[in-house]
Amino acid sequence: MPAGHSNATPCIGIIANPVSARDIRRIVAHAGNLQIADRVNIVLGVLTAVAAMRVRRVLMMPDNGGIRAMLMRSLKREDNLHHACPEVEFLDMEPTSTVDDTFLAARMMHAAGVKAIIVLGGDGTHRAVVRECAGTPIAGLSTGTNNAFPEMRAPTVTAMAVGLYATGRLDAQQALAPNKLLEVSINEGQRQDIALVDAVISTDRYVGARALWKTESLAAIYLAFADPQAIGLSAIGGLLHPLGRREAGGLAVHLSDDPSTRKLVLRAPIAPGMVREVGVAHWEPMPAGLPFRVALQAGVVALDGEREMAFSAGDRVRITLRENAFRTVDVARCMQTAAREGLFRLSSSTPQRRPAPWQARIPSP
Amino acid sequence: MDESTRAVITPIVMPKWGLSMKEGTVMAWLVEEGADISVGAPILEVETDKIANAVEAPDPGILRRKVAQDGETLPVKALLGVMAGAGVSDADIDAYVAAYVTPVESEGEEAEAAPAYQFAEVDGLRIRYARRGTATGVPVLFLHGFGGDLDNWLFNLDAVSEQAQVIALDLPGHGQSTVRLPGAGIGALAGFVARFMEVLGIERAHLVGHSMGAAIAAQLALDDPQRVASVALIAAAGLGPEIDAGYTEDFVAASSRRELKRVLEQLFANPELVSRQMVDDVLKYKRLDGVTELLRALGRTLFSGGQQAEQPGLRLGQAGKPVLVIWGREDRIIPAHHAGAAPPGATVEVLDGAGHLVQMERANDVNRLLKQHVAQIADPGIG
Amino acid sequence: MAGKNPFPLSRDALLQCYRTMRTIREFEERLHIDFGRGDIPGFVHLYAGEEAAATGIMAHLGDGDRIASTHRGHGHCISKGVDVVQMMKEIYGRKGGACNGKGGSMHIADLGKGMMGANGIVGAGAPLACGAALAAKFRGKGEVAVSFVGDGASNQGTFLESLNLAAMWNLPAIFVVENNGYAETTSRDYAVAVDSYVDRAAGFGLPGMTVDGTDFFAVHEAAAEIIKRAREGGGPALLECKMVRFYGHFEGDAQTYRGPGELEAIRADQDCIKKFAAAVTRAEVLSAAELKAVDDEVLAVIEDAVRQAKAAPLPAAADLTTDVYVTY
Amino acid sequence: MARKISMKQAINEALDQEMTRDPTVICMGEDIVGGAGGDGEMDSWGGVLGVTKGLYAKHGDRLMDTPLSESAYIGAAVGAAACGMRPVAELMFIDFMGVCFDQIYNQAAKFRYMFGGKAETPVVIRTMVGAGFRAAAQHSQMLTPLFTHIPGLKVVCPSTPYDTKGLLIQSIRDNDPVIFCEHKNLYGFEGEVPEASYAIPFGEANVVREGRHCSIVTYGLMVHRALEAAAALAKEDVEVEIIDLRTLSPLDLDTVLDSVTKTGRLVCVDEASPRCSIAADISAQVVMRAFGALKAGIEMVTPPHVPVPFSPPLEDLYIPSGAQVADAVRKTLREGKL
Repeated sequence: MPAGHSNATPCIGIIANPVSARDIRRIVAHAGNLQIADRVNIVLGVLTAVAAMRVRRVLMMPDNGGIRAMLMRSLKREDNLHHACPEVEFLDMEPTSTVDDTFLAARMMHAAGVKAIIVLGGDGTHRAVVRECAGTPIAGLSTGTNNAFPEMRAPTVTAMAVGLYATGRLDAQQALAPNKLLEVSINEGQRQDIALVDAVISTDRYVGARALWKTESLAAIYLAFADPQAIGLSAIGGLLHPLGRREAGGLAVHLSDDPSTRKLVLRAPIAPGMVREVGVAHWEPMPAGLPFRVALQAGVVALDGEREMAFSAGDRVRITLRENAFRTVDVARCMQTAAREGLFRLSSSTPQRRPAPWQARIPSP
Repeated sequence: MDESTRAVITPIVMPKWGLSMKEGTVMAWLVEEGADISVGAPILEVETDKIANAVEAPDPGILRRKVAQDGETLPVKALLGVMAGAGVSDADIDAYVAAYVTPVESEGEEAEAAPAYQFAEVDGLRIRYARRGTATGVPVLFLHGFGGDLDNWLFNLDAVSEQAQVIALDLPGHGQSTVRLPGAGIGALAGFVARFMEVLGIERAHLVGHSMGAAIAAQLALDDPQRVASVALIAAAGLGPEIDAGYTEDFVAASSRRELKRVLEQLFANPELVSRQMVDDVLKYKRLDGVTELLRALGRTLFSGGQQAEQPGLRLGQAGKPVLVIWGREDRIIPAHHAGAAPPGATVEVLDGAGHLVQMERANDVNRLLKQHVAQIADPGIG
Repeated sequence: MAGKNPFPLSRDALLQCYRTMRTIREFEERLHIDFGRGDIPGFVHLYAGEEAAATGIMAHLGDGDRIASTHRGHGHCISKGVDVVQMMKEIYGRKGGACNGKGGSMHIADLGKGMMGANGIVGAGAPLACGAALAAKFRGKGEVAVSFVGDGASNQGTFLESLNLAAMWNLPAIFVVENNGYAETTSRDYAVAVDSYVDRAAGFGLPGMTVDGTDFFAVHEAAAEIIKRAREGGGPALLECKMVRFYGHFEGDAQTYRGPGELEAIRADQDCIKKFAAAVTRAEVLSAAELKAVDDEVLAVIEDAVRQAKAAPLPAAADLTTDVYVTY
Repeated sequence: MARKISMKQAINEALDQEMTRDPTVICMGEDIVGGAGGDGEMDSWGGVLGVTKGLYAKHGDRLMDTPLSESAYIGAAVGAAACGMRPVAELMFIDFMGVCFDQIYNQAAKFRYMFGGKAETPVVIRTMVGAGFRAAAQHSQMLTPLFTHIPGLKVVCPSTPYDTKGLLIQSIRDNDPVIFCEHKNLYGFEGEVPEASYAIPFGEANVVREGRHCSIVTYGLMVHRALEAAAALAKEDVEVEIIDLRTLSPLDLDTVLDSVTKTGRLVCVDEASPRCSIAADISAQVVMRAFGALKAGIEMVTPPHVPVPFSPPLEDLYIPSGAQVADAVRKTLREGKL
């Protein structure tokens, strides 16, 4: 954990997943590719914005996917150009290029007491952060394949909102919003995990390339919320029975290809550029705290679009909706409040000094 | 009046042997200045890129002056020497030599001259042939041998065309004709020649065949007598069993200039006559797609194991045609003693110092014999 | 048991893939030892640690599908079906080796098996694979060509030009970037301006994806889709396999450039064979005993290969000048 | 005799006949179709000098325009050759080998040997060579020695339309990689060429002219310079023998040695730079194998050891002339023992 830091110098974390939007849906569908250079640009934009909000220190997750390497080169240039930038410190960890990197980074950032974590990724990345960050508020930037959870918004604006909260100019009441999630437990907590948007039961029964796109293998979908504008498996719920992320309860949708048991066939965008028909047997609300038993004997639970937990005959799989499970920075509300309170106005008598450039300290490899 | 006193000066010029000949090299004078020379006597050796041959005296007279030196290469019609009667003064000779200008072959002349070669479509095959001479009467049709082409008659066509119209063709699969056979065997080739004559509108012809071509001629005379006025067989196949299979097989197999030169040398009594150009020309033909396979097949059918499969010449008597048989005594491909099997009444000439390609090696003699042969036949076809 | 099998491969197929991975591992581990002993001349670049990539991809290829390999080619050879005895003989420079001792470790090829050769020139295989794909396109039998390159090779013009050519001609070509983190000894962080191979493909309009190259099942499923797409005329694509290299760039490389504990960590946590074994035993598709039996069998095979290689005759002087031309 | 066509037509005819004969023959190169993908005529160029004009109409997609990306498409041709095709790749100018040489000398040339005789790579790389086109230093070189130096490659450089057709057909049918060098200043040169297909075997030099005083060994455009020299020398009663090597690898040394043994004098004429050139190689071979036959020192006629200049007067000086060749012959006659 980085030394010499205190609350006097507000610090935020950035977890940028280099391999989000890199999965097999590029091959089987028409999912786009957000280039590393663009991700680094987003991070640079975020750094500039939080610097403007007086955030002096940023902890970053190191990666072997190209973001760290390119960002370090870019920060040297920023420094040469005397652009305002916070001190960027990479967490002292050896990247494994797996989701474990995100888990570990989230834990370390929590331990380091960052005020908030800005996450670059899709639903899967956000899930991984939330699972390990022990309640540290997060702000999402959608750079994934499915981005039902992170809202589409200019990263600079998100970063400014985070900056306002991190530097204490907005308090938790004003800045943060509670969120729902789904808790997945196999054999009474023997194996446990969460999903922020959807927990999908597939007959696939193995993890493989993780992403889920074969509708014929879908058995059931459990949703924390269901946005009709979303892409991904949550769209099935969103187009069947919309449910807002701030509304109470969740939604369970049971699927079936069997004409005798299915009630209707729904057309939904289950991946970018992939609109499929799925047979729906029935659906029901999920009251908070009430465990739902998964009927399927053996298969895999996909969390926020990625196959994660394989289970077989004898395993007892339960899914429970939790409310007020974690907090996100409510960017829209932050910016409105800050604007109303004139937080962005500078008095003409005291012109703002350009902050001195900070050296980006680079851990020697 | 005495020839020698007549003030006639006869130039000896570089001959034109075949249309492609542009120049020749004087190899050696065969007579000395002052020698008295009779008509047709060889005067000097000239080599072209195709072959060496002797220049013969066009008129009788005394060789008064050697103008060209040994080893000199000169254009066609260049002055090589001067013949004249004794009465002509050296001054006149000097003046004549000084005044002599080699006539250049103008483009015009070439254009006027009949095209060197023509092509005819016969039974779906494109056949190259040459036609020379304007004489009326029964024409002479030349049939080359195995692996040969109409250029085998290079030194004969022009000469014989003074006597009668001459036609020479590239047999199917030979020369520049389509690389396909009308069928295996002499009979099929003879039948094809008959069709060729039909297409060209030749009712009757004197057939002159060399080697395999001779067998074809004999076969045609037997199969289709009314098409044939007479038959001349040169180093003929079909008059006996033996043939040097080594030659036919090596000829087919040879792929490099080296190999082929050695093979072609067997065709001559004097192997030095095989020039680079001759070898290259044959190579160019042999390299055409399909030729090697075709010749191998034809060779196997006709001459496998050193045996001639067909000997139509032995039955030629039945055809009752005038027959001329010419052979080179040193023929290494088909032994000259086969000449003995010529049908009764045939004229038989075995020439010394000549091999299988006798019509090249002893062109002048062969031409003379052919002209006599054709001339002496009172052809019922006319008048 | 079949009903229990959650994987998209039969028990036998799984067992075969395990056998292949173990054969590669054992082959390389053995070379590591024998090279240390000085038994082996020249360079050897070991594939140990990367087995899942070659095996997961090659599982979808037949002899009619061609691959162009790299200097680190042993794994590709074995998984493409090249005989290990011939390979071992070749590496020992013996007659009867895959290349009669004329190629060595860096040039093992078996065109009959669709193995177009390991390659000593980094990045040179990509254009060759384009050619193989072009030939496949003309043959029209749905064959594909796979080009393997390392993260280092992805900086070569040949690789980038090949991406363009393959995209332009819509060739059934698949580019596999085996990203083991090091271009020889230089970290990709240093050597690659934008350390994403998917991005390079995107620059030419090719779809690309990244998988955990240490996860056999991830590679296998990804390769299935990419190869199927190419066979059906969907054109070229890029597959980046994030993987780990258990040994140095070549044998004799002290690997001082690695971080402390790096090797121990990857051997402990990112051993693709351990992961595979754990998955298939946990699912109770294959038993530990069955796997052990394969291990023993493989040990014997490699032992025998080494024995045969050492016993094989060295090339004769006359062999020096043969095999330069078909005809000359 | 046979009809006369230009060397350019001979190449076109050879490609056409081989593509018709063998469906595995494909052609690729920059602009060999010309206009591919544009709105204009599909076959608008047929190669930068129109050599492949008209082939697209007959053979369609077996004639492929490539991006300006030599490494990729030359490599692709090599790869396709190793997989059962007979590709003819056009490297527009031999000078461009610099950007794709690896695929030629490390891949194509070595497959057979590296793979223990188990590979065949029947690829043909057609490429323009030679100076005299005012194309300057990077489009005018005669780099034949560089390729001849590489074991595994065959190198062809014809001087007549007849040889061009026969040698190109042989190159396509040959099972080894062939570098087929076309002298851009001979494209318009006409000669008699049979319409039928034919192949001229490699490794057989052509005795263009027989002579007894001095042997001139050369290839490509220089054959014609040698002929100029021969004509001039004939007027001086000097008969030179001219040997056109036709293929530089394999090399027909026997024909060279036979000739030198006959004439006792040798002039090697090469359009390539003098150092480590074909001329230098032939000279060395003759000294090693026929020293006794030499009546005089060997002469070499080559350009100076400089890049090809642009300015016409300079380029004209650069290219060996008939006069230089004749002088070299006279020198061997002057200096030699008779």
